[in-house]
Amino acid sequence: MENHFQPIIVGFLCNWCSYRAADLAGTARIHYAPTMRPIRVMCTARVEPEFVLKALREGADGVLIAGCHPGECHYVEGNIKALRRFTLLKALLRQFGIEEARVQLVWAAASEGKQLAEAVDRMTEELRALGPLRWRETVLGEQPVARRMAEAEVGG
Amino acid sequence: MATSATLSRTSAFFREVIADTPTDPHLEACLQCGTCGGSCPSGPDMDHTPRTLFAMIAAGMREPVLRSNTPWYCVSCYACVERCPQDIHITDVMYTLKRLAIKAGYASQSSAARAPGFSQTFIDHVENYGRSFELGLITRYYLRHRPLDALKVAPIGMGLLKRRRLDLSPRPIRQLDQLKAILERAREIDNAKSA
Amino acid sequence: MRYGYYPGCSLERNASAYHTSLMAVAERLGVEFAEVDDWNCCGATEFIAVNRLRAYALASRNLALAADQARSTNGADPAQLVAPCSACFLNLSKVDRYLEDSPALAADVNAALAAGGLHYEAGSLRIRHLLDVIVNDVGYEQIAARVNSPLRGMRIAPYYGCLIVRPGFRERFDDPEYPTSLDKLMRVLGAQVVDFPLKTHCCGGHMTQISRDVALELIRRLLKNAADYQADMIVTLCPMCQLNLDAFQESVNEQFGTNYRIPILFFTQLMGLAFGLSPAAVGIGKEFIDARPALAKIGAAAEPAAPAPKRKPRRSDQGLPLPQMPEEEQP
Amino acid sequence: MSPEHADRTRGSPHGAPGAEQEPRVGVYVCHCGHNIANTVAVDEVAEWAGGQAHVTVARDYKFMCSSLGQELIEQDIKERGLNRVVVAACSPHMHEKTFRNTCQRAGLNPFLFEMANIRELGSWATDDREAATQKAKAQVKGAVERAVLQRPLDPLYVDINPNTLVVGGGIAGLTAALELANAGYHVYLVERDSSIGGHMAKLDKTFPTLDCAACILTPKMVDAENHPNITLMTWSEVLSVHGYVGNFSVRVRKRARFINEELCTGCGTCVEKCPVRIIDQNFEVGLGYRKAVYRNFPQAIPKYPVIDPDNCTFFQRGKCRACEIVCPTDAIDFKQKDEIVDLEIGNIILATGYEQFDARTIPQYGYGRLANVFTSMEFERMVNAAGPTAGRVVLRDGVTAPKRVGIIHCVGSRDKKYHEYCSRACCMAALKFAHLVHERVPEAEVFNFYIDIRAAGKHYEEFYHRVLSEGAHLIRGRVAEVTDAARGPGEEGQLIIQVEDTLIGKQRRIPVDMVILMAGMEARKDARQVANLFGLGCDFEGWFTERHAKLDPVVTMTEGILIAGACQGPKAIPESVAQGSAAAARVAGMIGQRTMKMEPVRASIDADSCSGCRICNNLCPYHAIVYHEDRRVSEVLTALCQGCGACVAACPSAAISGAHFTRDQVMAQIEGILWDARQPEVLWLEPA
Amino acid sequence: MAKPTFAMYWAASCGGCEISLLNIGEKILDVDAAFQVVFWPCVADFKYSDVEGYPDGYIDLCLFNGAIRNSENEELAHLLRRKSKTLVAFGSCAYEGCAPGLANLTTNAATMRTIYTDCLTTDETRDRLPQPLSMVPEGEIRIPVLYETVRALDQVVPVDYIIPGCPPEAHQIAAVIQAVISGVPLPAPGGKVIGAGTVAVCEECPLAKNVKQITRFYRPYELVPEPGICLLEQGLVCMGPATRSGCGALCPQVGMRCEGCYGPLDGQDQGARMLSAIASVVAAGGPDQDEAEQEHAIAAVMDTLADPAGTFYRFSLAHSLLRRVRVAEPGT
Repeated sequence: MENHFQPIIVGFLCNWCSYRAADLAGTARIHYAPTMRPIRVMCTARVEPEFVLKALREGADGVLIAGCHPGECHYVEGNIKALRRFTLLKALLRQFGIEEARVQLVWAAASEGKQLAEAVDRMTEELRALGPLRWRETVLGEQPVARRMAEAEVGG
Repeated sequence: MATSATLSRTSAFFREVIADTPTDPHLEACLQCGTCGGSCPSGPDMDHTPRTLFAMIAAGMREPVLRSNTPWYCVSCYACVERCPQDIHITDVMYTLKRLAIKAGYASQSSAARAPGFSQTFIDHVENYGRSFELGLITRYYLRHRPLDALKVAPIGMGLLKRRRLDLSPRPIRQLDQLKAILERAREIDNAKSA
Repeated sequence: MRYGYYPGCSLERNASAYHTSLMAVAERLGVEFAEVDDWNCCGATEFIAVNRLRAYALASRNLALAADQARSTNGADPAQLVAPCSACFLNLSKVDRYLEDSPALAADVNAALAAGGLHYEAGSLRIRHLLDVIVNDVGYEQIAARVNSPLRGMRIAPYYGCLIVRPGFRERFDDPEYPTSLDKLMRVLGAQVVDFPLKTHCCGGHMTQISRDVALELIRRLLKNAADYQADMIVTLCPMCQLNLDAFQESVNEQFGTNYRIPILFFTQLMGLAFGLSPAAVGIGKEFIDARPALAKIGAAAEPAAPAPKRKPRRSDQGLPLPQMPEEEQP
Repeated sequence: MSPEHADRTRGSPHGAPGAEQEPRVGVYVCHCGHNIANTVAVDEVAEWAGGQAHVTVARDYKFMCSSLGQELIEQDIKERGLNRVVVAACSPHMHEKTFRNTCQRAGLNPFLFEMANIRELGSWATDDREAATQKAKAQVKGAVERAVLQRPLDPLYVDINPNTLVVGGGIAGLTAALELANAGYHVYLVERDSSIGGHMAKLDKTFPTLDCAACILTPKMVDAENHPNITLMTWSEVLSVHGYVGNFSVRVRKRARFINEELCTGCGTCVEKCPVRIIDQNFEVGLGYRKAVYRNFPQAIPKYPVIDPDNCTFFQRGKCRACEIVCPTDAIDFKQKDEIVDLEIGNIILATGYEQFDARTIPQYGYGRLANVFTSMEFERMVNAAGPTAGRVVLRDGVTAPKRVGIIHCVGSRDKKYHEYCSRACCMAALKFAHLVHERVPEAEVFNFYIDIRAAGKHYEEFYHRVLSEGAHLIRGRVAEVTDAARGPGEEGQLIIQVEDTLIGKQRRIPVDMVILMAGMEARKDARQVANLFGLGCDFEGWFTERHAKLDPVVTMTEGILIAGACQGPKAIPESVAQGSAAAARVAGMIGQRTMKMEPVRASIDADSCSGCRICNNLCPYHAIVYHEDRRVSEVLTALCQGCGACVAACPSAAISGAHFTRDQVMAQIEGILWDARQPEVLWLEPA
Repeated sequence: MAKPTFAMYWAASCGGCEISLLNIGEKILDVDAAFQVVFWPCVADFKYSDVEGYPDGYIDLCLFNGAIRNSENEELAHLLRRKSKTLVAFGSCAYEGCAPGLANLTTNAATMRTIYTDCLTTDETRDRLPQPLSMVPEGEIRIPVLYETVRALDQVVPVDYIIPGCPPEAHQIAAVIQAVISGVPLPAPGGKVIGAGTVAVCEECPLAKNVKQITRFYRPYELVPEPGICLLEQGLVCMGPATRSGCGALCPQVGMRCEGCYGPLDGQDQGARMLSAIASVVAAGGPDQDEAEQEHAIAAVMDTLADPAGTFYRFSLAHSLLRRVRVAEPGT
């Protein structure tokens, strides 16, 4: 895969720490890969595993979930609940053949704009190395026999 | 952490030191608190304390730093590293400065001029035999670098010999060729890098 | 228990007493030390000062050999490699750690090792200092059980030197500023241990060769302090410390007009004696400062308690309480 | 046949805005001067947005947040009949409120507004114009798709109980309690120790004015005790906190003092006659002694002593009763039990303070090994006229006055191995110590060893100059070690401070006979448990997290829980007092409103869909979820809910919905932001 | 007036659905009385060509059970869609893939290897993989093409109604049939679930439920559950909370965890919802631990849950968000 493959990451950012970290990164003009498309949630605990699966299926190459550090959650331990779900989700994704680097959970405090930017950069690099996911096309893309035969005839 | 962005703001010499140190020594974090200089067993004998040297590196004072005897007086006791409030890998920086001083040709002119000779003699023996050969090391080092001091050290050498604590001949390792090949390859890799 | 064993150049010759006593003690304790075949010098503190990559390659050859040999003998995982010399211990564990921290360095080192048909995966060995293995794996209880000639009457200054707990490239087994494992070991052997304030200070290292004045002053401080504390001997765990304090003691006396006669022994030698081995079996006699007068005190009537140092306050009604330490332990 | 036909994962019966209203979305893309326009092709984004589904109008504008920009939106809402608004501009933390108000003014429910952050998360984070524009489009598309599914929400109002709980009776807590009490509100002041006063009560003088600490503190303590609006609860601890802003239920344990407060006159005869004498590790920090029945200090408030059952001979061995015999009013009550008190509270101010760094952690400074090494708090007690030495500065032998004193700064502070932060107050305290040594032992020499002197405060620098002029030696260098190992004749019998004098660039060894370690401040060991108890956050060091470090320092992320003083970070007395007052003012303001508006971002459970599986029951940190055994369904108490969504994500049958962050809204946003990456579904619906 | 026409077809499934229809008891006689059976290969001999001969929309009610696993299933799905007025996905296989859908956890090549090559009872000396084309004296025989991805019926053709269950419960089938016969208007067609509840199985489950604190998971053979208490609380991965009711919670009542055969509630991904729910009530990684310890403690509990994909998606994999696993082998 070419190196200039620009992956698309869906980023679920918690309102209190990581979204603010992303704000801070911008305010501090820290440049990082423009690959992360943010979705603000109140807490990482709001992120349903279905959101992650949905994003992967809809064409994202990776999903980043970013929340407050353990012990710093605005909702006491929403981030640990997220971690519990994420841990099990990872095991599931492994069975689905989805590489670990494609779905990541990171902690970034409101002051850690730099760390968040670095996480996006790092993940972008990792996804570049893995190449596109394109779930619908590459995984669900099998054609029915009837259509395959029809195309084969047209093609020669 | 010295990122590429932070580094770009430092002196060229600072960057040279960082680049030649195996892991990030966190040198930019120095608070100039002096814990290193205070903790150093040979601190009183150094012409600059390590702290001073770090300020000089930051200021880009390449020649005075590489001419300093400080790195050569470092006994590698790691007391400063242990106590540094900023986790600076001071001992590793001292090794780097020694290497740069040798490369720059200043080493032999420092007030600790004996040290590089001792290191080189030691290395020669290890490269030739695979292990240190103390009798050879001491005799060659003193005869070549410090003929006048040879007398002072002679009684100790004799004492060691008498107590059968010195070998009269080196004990080379079995696969000396293998070791030499490895070291030669390392030299090539290093040269290719600095080229 | 079986460990890979990296003696290092010193133990071959100038610190042969360390090696001899270690092997004698190991036999009593049922610990097996399998010497790494065809090991080479670790580079001491000299090699790295001249050529970085060659220094790492030099040390790494030992790691590669040790790891291979451990594999072929089906050892523990990760295989344990024991170094009795503090400098060797530090060099080997430092290289292992840096190779793990810096994949670029590891790649270069392995490219060099490949020239000798070797390869080393960082972290595949657990590098231990001998003292760590003795006190933590064998354990004080085991040792106490073997003591049959306790070192009663001996006042010992336990001397750790620099590199054993500093700077802790892998896990630490003792406090870097105020270690106590050797103190405790000596108490287990029945000796009286002085609270040696310079226990982790430097013996001068290679400065004896580079700047004699610097080195002799460093050695003098240690000897003076041990003498101030009325220590009968200094116990060490590093060949360099032993050599400097022992062989240069006479030079110190000359230089400073002092008259120290403090024997410097390896801790394994004292373990051997406490286990009832003969002085010759543990290499006594190789030291410059004859240890026999001091050793003659073993078993002698307990000396009257040394007068408390003047600066320690007398306890009186007026006295203020001393701060409590967490685990104050006395034998 | 819609491509979504086979994809039931997005649909939700409650999702669509309903047939009553076709979505009409207005999209507004802000230039923010050059801030956005320089990197994002703003006009292109707006034009593209205009062609997207549901979008009625799309515009770009120089400054959307300006009054002209806002008017533009209002006008479109009224004239074009918009029922959803999307603004692509800066962070919602910056202007979400602004534009919600804009919508409201134009008669649109503010929750039908959505913001796309294309500045902080877009133009400022890259200079790749093409990528930034593409990302902006995706964010706009996500916002539009989400806005379409948004539903009008009404704000919630809760009543505020006027009673306030203040936890911690140090200077910060005392100040807060008195301010509120003086404003006419009732305060419960809970203190763990047997007396209020905190660390300040241990001090002798305070810098830089050298006021006597007791002279300024004790009147406040007396005020607090006598104030009709303050209920003082010492020797007490908060056990549990339930509820939400304005309506907390707090349970407090009052530990048994074994003294009947009704009868005790505070005469102190029991203390005098108690035969047990132990080292006082608490108030005297190990430098002095106390009895088994004791008061921290003679002016302690309340005046009643406590009996320490761990050391009392009667409790340990069943005999003695000396205190009972001598008490003139029969106030000793060995049978007293702990008491549980339930309080109804509107707001809580935490002022739980700090702990001193344990100097034993740094062995090379010798504390605990070398007798004449003292900690700064030990020295405070020593110079205190009411302390163990009655204010005499002496060595550990209790008689000898030191001739040379070394004061080591930054012990445990400014060090990555211990605490990276500066403890802020120790520089000035160290200078105060230098002054006090000079005052008490005029012939003594004092050496201060510092990295930097931090004297930023009113009259602090002047005090520094004063101490210099008194002849204190200031040596710039962080001390390497303190040792009793003499190297030569000049050092015998002394403590030697080894340091690099960095102004000379030389190593020095300075013999002294007393060393004072300026141990820094650290968060209390149980700070994390306390934070969990009250539902607020701690940073890594254990300091409580404020809502905003600069603009909201005494308010936490949890509504109704405030913090003051050193529990938030190292502080000296003036800052602690200021924070105590500030917290009180915030609480008073809240009480004055009587009710409070709350964001309607709350969870709710559809009772018809709830199967009563009880998965969600223990997920709520605010105990907002209750289970109705009779109906076998769970319910979210809206007022308690803080809107995190943990239960929403956990509900296995999706019976819980999180307002403004509903499942279908987020799913729609995911589809929207991936609009350019979505590949067509391979449909088998028709044979080829 | 002619009786309404009835068809039932059996695609990739076990046949249990056919039996479940017969299991409605004497009501089967009502079916026979009310309908004219025009296609039901399991019961009577009809040829595909018979169906092709019917005019479009000829069949009034077609119960289609089984997933779409091969080209024959696919063709029949299209054919029956064309010929049926009302097409019902009958049973879990047609609805969401069910057990055949678990083939989506692997590849056909691996499946074939397991069945024909690695199987201990197979004659290893001969390669007995099925051949797409065989020549026999009567001519050539083609077998249907096996698809890599098993599909639910509604992923191939539009479906009017769904009757979930593996198999659907007799009383539910009976109720639907009864409704059709008696002319009670059905909800507007469009993939609606009929003949089942709208709440999760727990609603019907009589076991006592409490707050949940799971410290490890058990597979059914590892634990004899405490009677009368919610199985999930005991560490068994009971899918009840994420599964549509209608079955009467038969399994949990006899100590067997619900495996989820009625599929998810409306619009949900059953596996992901259950995963989220169950992970949420794992009691590990408390606030007193540091980050690494928390991660470790949580991972240790999750490790006790064997085969999450197979557990959570036992019935609904083919109809889930991701539908199948991704395999590294190219061309599969």
